[in-house]
Amino acid sequence: MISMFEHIIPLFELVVVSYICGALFSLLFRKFGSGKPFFIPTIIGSIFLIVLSLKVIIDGSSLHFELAPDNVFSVNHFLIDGIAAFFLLLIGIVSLSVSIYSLGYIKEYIEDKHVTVFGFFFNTFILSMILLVSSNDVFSFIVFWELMSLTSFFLVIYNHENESNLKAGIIYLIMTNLGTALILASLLLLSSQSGSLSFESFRLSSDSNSAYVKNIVFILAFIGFGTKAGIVPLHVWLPYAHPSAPSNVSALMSAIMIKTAIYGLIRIIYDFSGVGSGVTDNHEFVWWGFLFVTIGAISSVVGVLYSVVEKDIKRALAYSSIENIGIIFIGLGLSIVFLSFDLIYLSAFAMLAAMYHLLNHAIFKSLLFMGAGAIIFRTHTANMEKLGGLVKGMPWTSLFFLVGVLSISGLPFFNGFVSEYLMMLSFLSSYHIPDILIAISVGFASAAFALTLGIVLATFVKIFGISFLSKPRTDIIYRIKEVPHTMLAGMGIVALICIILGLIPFIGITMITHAFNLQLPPNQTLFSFEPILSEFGASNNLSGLSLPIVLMIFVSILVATLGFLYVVGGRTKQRISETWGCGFGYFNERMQYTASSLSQPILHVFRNFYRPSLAIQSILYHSSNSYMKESVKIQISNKNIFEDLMYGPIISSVFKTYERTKKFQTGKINLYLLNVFVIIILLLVYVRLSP
Amino acid sequence: MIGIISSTIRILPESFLVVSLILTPLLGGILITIFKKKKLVEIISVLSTTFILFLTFFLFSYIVDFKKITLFNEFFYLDSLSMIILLLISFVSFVSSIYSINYMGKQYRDGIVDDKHLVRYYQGFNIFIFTMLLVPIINNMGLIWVAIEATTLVSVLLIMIYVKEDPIRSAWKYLIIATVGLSFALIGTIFFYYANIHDPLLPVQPEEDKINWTNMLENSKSMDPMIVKIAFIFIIIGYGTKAGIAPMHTWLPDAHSESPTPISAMLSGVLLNCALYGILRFHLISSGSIGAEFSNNLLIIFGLLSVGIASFSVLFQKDMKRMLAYSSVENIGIVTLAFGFGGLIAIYGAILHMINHAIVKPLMFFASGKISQKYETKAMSKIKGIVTTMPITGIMFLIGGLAIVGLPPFNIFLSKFMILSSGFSSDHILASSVLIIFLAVIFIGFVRNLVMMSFGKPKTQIKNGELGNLSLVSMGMLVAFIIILGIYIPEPLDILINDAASIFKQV
Amino acid sequence: MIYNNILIFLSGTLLIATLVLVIKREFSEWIQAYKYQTIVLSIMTGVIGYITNNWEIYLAAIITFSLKAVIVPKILIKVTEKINYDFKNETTPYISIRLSLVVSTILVALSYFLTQQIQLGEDVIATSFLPVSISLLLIGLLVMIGRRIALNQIVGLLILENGLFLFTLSLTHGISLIIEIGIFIDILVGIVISSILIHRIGYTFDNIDDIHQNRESIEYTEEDD
Amino acid sequence: MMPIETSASVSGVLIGIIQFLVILVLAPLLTGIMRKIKAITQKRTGSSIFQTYFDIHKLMRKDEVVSEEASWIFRFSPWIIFSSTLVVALFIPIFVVYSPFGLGGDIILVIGLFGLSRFFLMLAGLDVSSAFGGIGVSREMMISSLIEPALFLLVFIVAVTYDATNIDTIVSHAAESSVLISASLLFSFFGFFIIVMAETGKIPFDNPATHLELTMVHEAMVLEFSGKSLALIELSQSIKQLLLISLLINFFIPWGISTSFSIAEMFVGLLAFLLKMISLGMLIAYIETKVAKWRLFRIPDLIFLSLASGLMGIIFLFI
Repeated sequence: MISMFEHIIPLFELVVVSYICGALFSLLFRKFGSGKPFFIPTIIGSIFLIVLSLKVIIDGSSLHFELAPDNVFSVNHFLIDGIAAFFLLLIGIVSLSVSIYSLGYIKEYIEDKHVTVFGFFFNTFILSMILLVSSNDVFSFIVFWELMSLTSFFLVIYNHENESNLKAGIIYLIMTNLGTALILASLLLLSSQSGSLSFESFRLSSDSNSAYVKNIVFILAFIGFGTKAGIVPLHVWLPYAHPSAPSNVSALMSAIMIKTAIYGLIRIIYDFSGVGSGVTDNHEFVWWGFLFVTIGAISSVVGVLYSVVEKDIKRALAYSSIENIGIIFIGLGLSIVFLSFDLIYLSAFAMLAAMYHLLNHAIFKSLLFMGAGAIIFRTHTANMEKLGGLVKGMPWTSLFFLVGVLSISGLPFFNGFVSEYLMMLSFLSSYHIPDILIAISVGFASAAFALTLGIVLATFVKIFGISFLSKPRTDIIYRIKEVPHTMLAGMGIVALICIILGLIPFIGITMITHAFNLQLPPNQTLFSFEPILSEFGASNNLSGLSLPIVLMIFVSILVATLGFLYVVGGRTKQRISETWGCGFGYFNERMQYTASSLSQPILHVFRNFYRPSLAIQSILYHSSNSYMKESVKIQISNKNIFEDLMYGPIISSVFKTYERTKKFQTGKINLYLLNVFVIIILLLVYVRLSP
Repeated sequence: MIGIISSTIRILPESFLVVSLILTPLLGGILITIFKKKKLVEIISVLSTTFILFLTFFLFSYIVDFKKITLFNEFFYLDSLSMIILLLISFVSFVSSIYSINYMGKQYRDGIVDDKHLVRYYQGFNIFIFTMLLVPIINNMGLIWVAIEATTLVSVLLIMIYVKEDPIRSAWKYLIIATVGLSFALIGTIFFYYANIHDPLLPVQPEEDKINWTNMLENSKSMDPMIVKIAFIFIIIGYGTKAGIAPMHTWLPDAHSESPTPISAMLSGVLLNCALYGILRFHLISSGSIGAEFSNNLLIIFGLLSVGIASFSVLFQKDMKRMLAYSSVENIGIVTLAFGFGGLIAIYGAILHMINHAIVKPLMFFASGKISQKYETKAMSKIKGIVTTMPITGIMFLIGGLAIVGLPPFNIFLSKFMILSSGFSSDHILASSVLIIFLAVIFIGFVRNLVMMSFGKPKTQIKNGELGNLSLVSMGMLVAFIIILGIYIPEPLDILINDAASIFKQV
Repeated sequence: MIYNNILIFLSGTLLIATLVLVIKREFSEWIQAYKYQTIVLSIMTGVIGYITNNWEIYLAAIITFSLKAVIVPKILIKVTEKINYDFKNETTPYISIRLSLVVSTILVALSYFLTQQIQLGEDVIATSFLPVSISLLLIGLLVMIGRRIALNQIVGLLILENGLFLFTLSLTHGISLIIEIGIFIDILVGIVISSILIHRIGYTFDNIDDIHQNRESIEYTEEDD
Repeated sequence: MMPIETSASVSGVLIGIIQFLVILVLAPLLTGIMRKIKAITQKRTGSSIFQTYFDIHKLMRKDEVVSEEASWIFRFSPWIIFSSTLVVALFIPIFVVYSPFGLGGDIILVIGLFGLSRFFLMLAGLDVSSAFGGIGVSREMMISSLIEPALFLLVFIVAVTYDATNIDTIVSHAAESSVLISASLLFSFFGFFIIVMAETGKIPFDNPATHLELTMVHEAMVLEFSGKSLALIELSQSIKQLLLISLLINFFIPWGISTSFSIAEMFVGLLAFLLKMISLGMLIAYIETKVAKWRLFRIPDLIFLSLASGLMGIIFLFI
């Protein structure tokens, strides 16, 4: 049906126009409709985008577009192939739900004078991501990459009167720009080899590049895109930027923006480097995959370790993004490692796992950030120590949040489980790797991966348990109301997708296989997933027992148990009573476990990593008796080993360089003249001595 | 549109245009000396710069069609390259003259300058324009040197308008170092002249037109390579001192930060380019004589050095105008580097970058001038929340800042990208990679300060509100150009830049 | 080649005059030495004029003499009349006088070395005066580098300017008049402006080292509002 | 990639259900037996081995007390915990290796379902906002997050050795193979044993028999449950224990298990299973009497031991 309209509706143009309308309406109609003009064009645009990308994925043909009149570079073609369409679909889904959510969420800011700016940058941010993914030459790629960074930067510092947000924004912008510099270098290096800025020429010349060039391109791109993706140790901006931004923006950034970096890496590795094309010796690139796996494993463990001790919900979610990006990196790395040993099906399988996890992360992380936004919307705090008991006031929000939590923890019947299952299968197949050292390292990486999963469960038990369950820790929560319907609808859409993708993974797998099949020329069989599709496919025997059936068994057991219990035990009554407080008469919220104390055992186990320091200040009733204390203040602070050990020395060495350059600027005119004197003598002597 | 105007103006002979172009600022200076009333003086200066701008546009349309103008027995020589410099001079002086009214008016009201100094300022302003206008249109390289030296002297006087310690100190440094530097430039010029007239077999025969650039270029093939090399070294050091190329740039941060803001804008936006123009002319001759490699390498080395030193100096800078001054060093370095890369795209990018910088830097200086008037300090640590206190200025300042660090969709991104891509594709991969690193460093330094100043919560004692509308008009024009040139290069300009770049290609 | 000896003799004289300039510490003594150097330079100009038989060079010699040996010293003496003793006398130069003499001789040798490769042909004037003029330039720069007080920067600048003049003349045997006049005017205006500046420095600054104050390292603190 | 048996029959389903019922019935018995053995080794008489059945039956008929702070999570979680444990029970072979349930019988799904029940147990512990819940949850968070990687590594070894992730395929391959086909299995067995001890709350990890704040983990989380909910939790705990032990048995010492549907073989299989289960139970009970409860923060050392043996196993796997 979709293809019927193919020639009638210029979908891509409509997408672009809708987002531009959104941006312009935001600037024009501030007073009108309390934020509706900001997001309604966005919603329409996202629907168009979803249709467009589905069309490309299903049809299996790439689409070319031309937008602006020719500029100096005369390259402004856009190309949407399978890979791009897959990422566009993600952008479409997330931006659809986030925009619907924002219709309600914007009420938080609608009184601000500069709320128009928010709408403007919100729309341009999404648009720049769309165009980034569809761009087909270095120039437009870099332009939209920079625009994406810039617009998201402005969204991060939207609450700019708060100094810490400003600092977060600056760190973000600086880190992302350093990354951009490397990306630019790597792409330009490629273009210097191919002689053109167009991606087509990269594809054509990919086989002829020497391995040396490819390695340099790869390492530049890896660091450059890795900065954006937030891999350890380049992640420093992420835990600052994501919490500073308004929650809908955090959702966008975490769910799709950091994925664009993965997109770039996939392009460079699979598209422009000729890996797997059969022409070059793939074995040379095994270290790429190895690097991916190593960095991915480190990122996932580090990310989740920081996440579990965090008190701020949004920071915890931000760290969890680092962890998930790590998992995706592991998957990509496994895919490259397999590929370099010519294990093509396994490589495709690992790629599938990585992409499925990417898809899932986009979905459930946007859900979780929106949920966190809903909490902030009502309570105006993201600090878990001040929350609790939200489940009573905000039943729907908490239900959706629970879905997100279950998904991200990788529990069965939710989408996180599927991708983690696929990841584990990829790990298990690592015994096919002929190189023992690499195989063992992959085994160790699998330990890191599993450790991550274990701690993720703990993290989200903590997040959900502390903020939604138990007794409210502040009074405001007793009077709390559910968030507006639009916000619930936004969350509901992605929550539904979480469940669908969790129960019927066939959908996601087919989509990914289609999307990534397209990218290859017909003579390659790199991504053909047929052998593993039967794993989840609906077949007529028990070996094809799929998740919906397991769920049905689950439910029927539940019902049967219910019946059995009442048959055996008979009807019993329920009595509502106070929680048992060890017999003390009054029970209050301060007697509960706090977020920090909940994660304290983990902190203790990994104390060499966190390096916590304890500061106890006690005020005594009387100085002579040190046992009678009026109040005790305990402060636990963790040292950030990356900021201390890595970024500290870098910054100080840069500062030293600055001090050195300052020596040129002593203020003494004599030394200034000495510069001139020395340089002229040097040059003259050079010319005199040179033949 | 331009076609219509040019056809109507074609009636005027180009000799008239050129002569009146030079005489206008002189006349303006004289009239200002006569009238001396604040209002009148301001109007005269704006009128004179407007008139200059018009004349430049007419000349522009000539050049686009006929590529070059030669007048009065080759005394004046205009080609596309000089047209670009001319365009920059007239445009920047036009916006500066508008901005000056508000800025100097505020200084006048605050009692920082008195009547005498105000008149002296406007006199100096016009004479400064006069001396700069001479540079690109004269053919005689000796006289170009005279004109550039004259710009130094006039600008020193303009910096000295404020009788305070810091301006005097920086004026002194500027004067001494620029004079020394330019002395070397003169030596280089004479060497080139000597190479032109020199024939080892015949006694030296001084011929007047042999110092003309056109003549030198014609005879460049027969020049003695050794002399040309030595000469070019003197030239690049001499004019490089004036152009703020490291390590001879040391006077620049002082001079540019202490002068009155409109003058800072002129110094950074145009004067540096004028000096660079001198280098480029000799670069052409040297390339014609001994091939481009020697001068290209020198340009690359000096360019990289400038960008490197400037980028690290910006990092922890505390004074707003000094930061901008270092950024000028950086940008001039980029332009120099790009000319050194050679190749059509690199030179196109270099010229575009020159233009872009001349648009963005004045905007930054204008905005910073207003900001420091508002906050009564140049210390960046004390400036917070400009977008709250002065929304329009703040946004313009932000746009300028983002443009200057090379973010799209603003103009400098385009030229930087061209330069980098041409650098990578022209076997200067190492230099381009180093450039990328330096650009990232300068980005860090610049953006950190920019954001901390623009946003945040301003101190309570600062009232919200803009200072003067005229200055906003001048800044608005610059912002418009920043955005337009970031997206699209108008065709006449494109032709002009292409012509100018092809001058380099022919040699 | 009778000229050859005269020219070499004259270059020697000029170099000696320059070295005398280098060792002077007091401003008034220095002005005298400068006068002598300029007179030698004017004579050399005259000789060049005689050799090349060019009236413009005679004119240049006259202008040089009147401008540099008469007007400039007058202006400088006038301007510095009221200036504090500390501002006029070099008591603690960065490069000591002895060292700068040694370096000056090295620079002379260096300039001969550097110009050796330039093929000057049969031109006697150029061959004998070009190295001298280059060494004058370098010595002038050296003086500027080595001296602490602002006034002595002008000393160096003037030496440098003389070298420049000699260089132009020896190499080109008289560049076109309009350029020369331009150069002269520039120099004159430059000297005037620097005198004004010196004058201002004289009453604005309390201490000679203030001129070297470094803006870069000035800290902006919260207190100095 | 993974060989999956495709034939299916009604009898397969039937056998699955029978094994499921066996588990359901045997689980409390195992708990009782282990308690009895422990009592005997401690020179006590101990309660009857059927005491667990009586307890559960009694709890089912009791009224419930629910905390006023509790939300629906608290009320629902016993059901979810119980159901997810039973779903696992449906897929785990006891005495017959024939239940090719595809994904259903996948070891990773089993781990996932255990995760699901643990997740809700922890949420329920936090929901009542008592400090005990917090204590239990925070300790459980620590222990479970470390058990997870260890378990995965051990499963990794088993799965790679027997070339499958489906439990039945693994077990049938194991049953066909000779004793200890790979050294890494030994490491895996050792590690798995530690995990089983930890997961079932045995000394030195936990002591469910006491309610002492210093040591308790599992009991602290379920402190607020009563009546039917408590019965479900207790029962699912027993079942989980049996499931883990049967996994241990069938992965590492599967010999004797029936590989066809003949009644005789199945009977032998059941007997062999009972024998192995009781001897393993005796071993565990013996360890419990010999070893003292470890300090909470020494427990990770033990789990790391299991993790390390898993890593060693992986190294041996590839060498």
